[in-house]
Amino acid sequence: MELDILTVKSIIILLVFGISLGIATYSTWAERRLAAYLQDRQGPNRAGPLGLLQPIADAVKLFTKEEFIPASANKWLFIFGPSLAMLTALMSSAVIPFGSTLEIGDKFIPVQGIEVNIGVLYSFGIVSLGVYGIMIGGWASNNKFSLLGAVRAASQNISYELAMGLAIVAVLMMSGSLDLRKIVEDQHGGNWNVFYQPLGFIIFLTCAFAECNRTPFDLPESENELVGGYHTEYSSMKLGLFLFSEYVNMFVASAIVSVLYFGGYNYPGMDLVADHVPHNLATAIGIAVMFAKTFFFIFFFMWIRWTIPRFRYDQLMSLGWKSLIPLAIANIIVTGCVILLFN
Amino acid sequence: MRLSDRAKDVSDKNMSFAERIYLPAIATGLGVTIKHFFKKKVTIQYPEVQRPVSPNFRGLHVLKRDDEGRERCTACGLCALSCPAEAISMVAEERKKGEEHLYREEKYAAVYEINMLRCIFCGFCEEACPKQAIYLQSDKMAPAFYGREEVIYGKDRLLESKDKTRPTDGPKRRLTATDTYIDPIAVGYNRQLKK
Amino acid sequence: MQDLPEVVRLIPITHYLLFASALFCIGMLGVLIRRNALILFMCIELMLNSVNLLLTSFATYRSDAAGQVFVFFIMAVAAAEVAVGLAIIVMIYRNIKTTNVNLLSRLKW
Amino acid sequence: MAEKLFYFLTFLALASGLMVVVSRNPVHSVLYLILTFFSLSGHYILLNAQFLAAVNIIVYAGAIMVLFLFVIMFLNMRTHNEPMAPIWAQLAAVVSAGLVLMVLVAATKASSPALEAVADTDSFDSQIGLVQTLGQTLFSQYLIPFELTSILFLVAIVGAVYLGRREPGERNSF
Repeated sequence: MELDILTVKSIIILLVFGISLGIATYSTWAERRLAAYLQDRQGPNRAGPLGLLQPIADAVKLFTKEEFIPASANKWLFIFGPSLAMLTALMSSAVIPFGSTLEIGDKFIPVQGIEVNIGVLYSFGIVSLGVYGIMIGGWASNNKFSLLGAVRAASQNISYELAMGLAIVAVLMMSGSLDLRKIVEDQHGGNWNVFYQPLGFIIFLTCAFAECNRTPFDLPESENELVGGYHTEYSSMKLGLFLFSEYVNMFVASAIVSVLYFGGYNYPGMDLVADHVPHNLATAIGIAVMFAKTFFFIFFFMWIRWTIPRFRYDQLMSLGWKSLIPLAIANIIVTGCVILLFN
Repeated sequence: MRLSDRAKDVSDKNMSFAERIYLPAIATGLGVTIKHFFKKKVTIQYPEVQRPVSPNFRGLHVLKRDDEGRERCTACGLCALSCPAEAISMVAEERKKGEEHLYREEKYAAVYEINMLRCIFCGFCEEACPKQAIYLQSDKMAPAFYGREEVIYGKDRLLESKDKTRPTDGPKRRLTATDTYIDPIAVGYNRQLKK
Repeated sequence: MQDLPEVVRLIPITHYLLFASALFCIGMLGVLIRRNALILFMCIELMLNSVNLLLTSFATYRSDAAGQVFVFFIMAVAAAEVAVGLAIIVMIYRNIKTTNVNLLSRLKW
Repeated sequence: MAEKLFYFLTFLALASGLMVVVSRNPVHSVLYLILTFFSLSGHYILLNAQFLAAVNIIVYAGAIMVLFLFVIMFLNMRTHNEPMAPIWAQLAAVVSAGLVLMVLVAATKASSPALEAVADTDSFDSQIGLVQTLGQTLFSQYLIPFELTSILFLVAIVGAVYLGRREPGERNSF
């Protein structure tokens, strides 16, 4: 029995990795199609039906391009940077609870890569490491544009991490736990955190955009001022890893937003469903709901990208430090007062 | 006077609270973009769907034959001379006995080449031709190339086939270094000298 | 007794003491031989961390949360210290274009 | 298992700690220091102190070392011309560090019987490293120090901003 659980666990972990990679792959396709649609165009539709083979064609192209390392670059760090970016992006998906429990034999196995009781801290810590890939890659390129991109990424991530952490604190105060699964279970049915924490949700979402280096906060790679930012000197699959890690990050951020604020695998009427269908089927419906929410937020990320222009750097900093952090602190205080009043 | 009613007066008044928190503006922007998401796309799927072209559109060249299936071209070189891009070159040859069913005139073009990378599809060759031998089709465009050797169209690809359908059965001979052909530059130069 | 963490049963606390002392001495060595103010700063962090590890291990072995709380405080103080320290180093660099501590002993520029 | 992990993490921490000291490139030093912090976090997890492990990663690896890297990039310290201490001073440093290590090891050995005695096993609580327990201790017994820390942070922020500000008339001189 012990072995069985181990097998199921490793299958779940592999599945989580595979799914995050697959979703990231198809996010590139979805992003291009969506961008085209928002601009009255068609987007890539030649490779396979609806252009669905486009990501594979892109990958083949990136793999077969020339590997190039600039002569004055720091060779090992130049390779290490994109690998680290990809590694940290993938690691953070491990603690996300994608669903309730699966009944196998007489055991209930939670649908989650690793169960830790400090899941929020874990994902937060991994996210804060994500900037190293960009910084090291940008610095090792030995190019002033790359360096500027790297420095921008570092200061942007540190600034927005603060507001992000403070926004999460209000959620933690409500659930009283750092365990992502417990946070999800507290939002049973339609009792989602977003109804109690609308301000915290907006702050968190804004910071998630900044942490993923997505427009309107894509200053580290702003192509019309810094050429390509931190990945100016990169080519072939090393560039691919950088671009890919952005999409993995986007998937993880969307999943965490839906877990923290939109109830994860909870949906209104889930008790009714649970009464009438077998346990595993109910779990599967929950997983589907979770993915629907995640996909919506991925869509939202792209929608925002093709709507809002990029911030200027001083605007970015003043938004982070002068608006989001004070707002997040006020949010914490109000949440604390309300909790004190009603308990 | 206002040219359109879309102009807005510029003002430097302070932003209201709603404007300063940006969120309503962002929501409006999202609304605009999502409206475009559902709009009809204007893209034309080119190889499958083609835009209609004008009947006097100047596309790919063709060397015409007359009603009896004889080549009309007499290799006078006027097309090459009139070509501003100097894309046409040819080698003339005399018609032998027994070839009357092949060539209409006593002189014909043994080699006729158009460099499609140089050609600007101006149609001057068509205008210059006294025999109505070269013609720019309105329904066919010069295709894209994969290699430079495909760029030069010889008689094998230019000449109309006997039953007026392509591909042609024209000669496959191409220009060689030993050929003496009408050099448009030299001709023009001579003409200037004569003046 | 079965409540004991595996590490407490298997590894004597002296191992942690020796490990922490070694780490501390490495940090000290760095402070002594390097001349770059930033590297010195990093070596000091190394020494701080060896002390953190020691406090944590004692807290676990003695089952006393106070030790871990102290580590938490040390981390907070270290963060504050780094913020100010790096600002000072950047200021020094602006003024004398080097972070070599030998040149700082003049105390003027 | 725990034993093997302990020795592996110890080796990793000591080796990367040594690399911090000996690498000539400051960026390499920073990266080795991050590796050291990771192995220390591994030790914290072994010691059942998950909260400290996470905070160690977030605070040290995620914030402090990013600041170090940031400053190194800003000061453009890629040149390898950092002067080392003279060779006799290096020798003296190694000798004195070795002596300190010797003293510490000797003191540990001398007091090891007293140290080995684990606190009374009956009241042993393996849950002290968890967030709940630490939070209880932090917000009851150590509430005033905790609040003082926030004042310390405020002072540090003000100090850093004051130090980093540009003086009137000064041009950006990086």
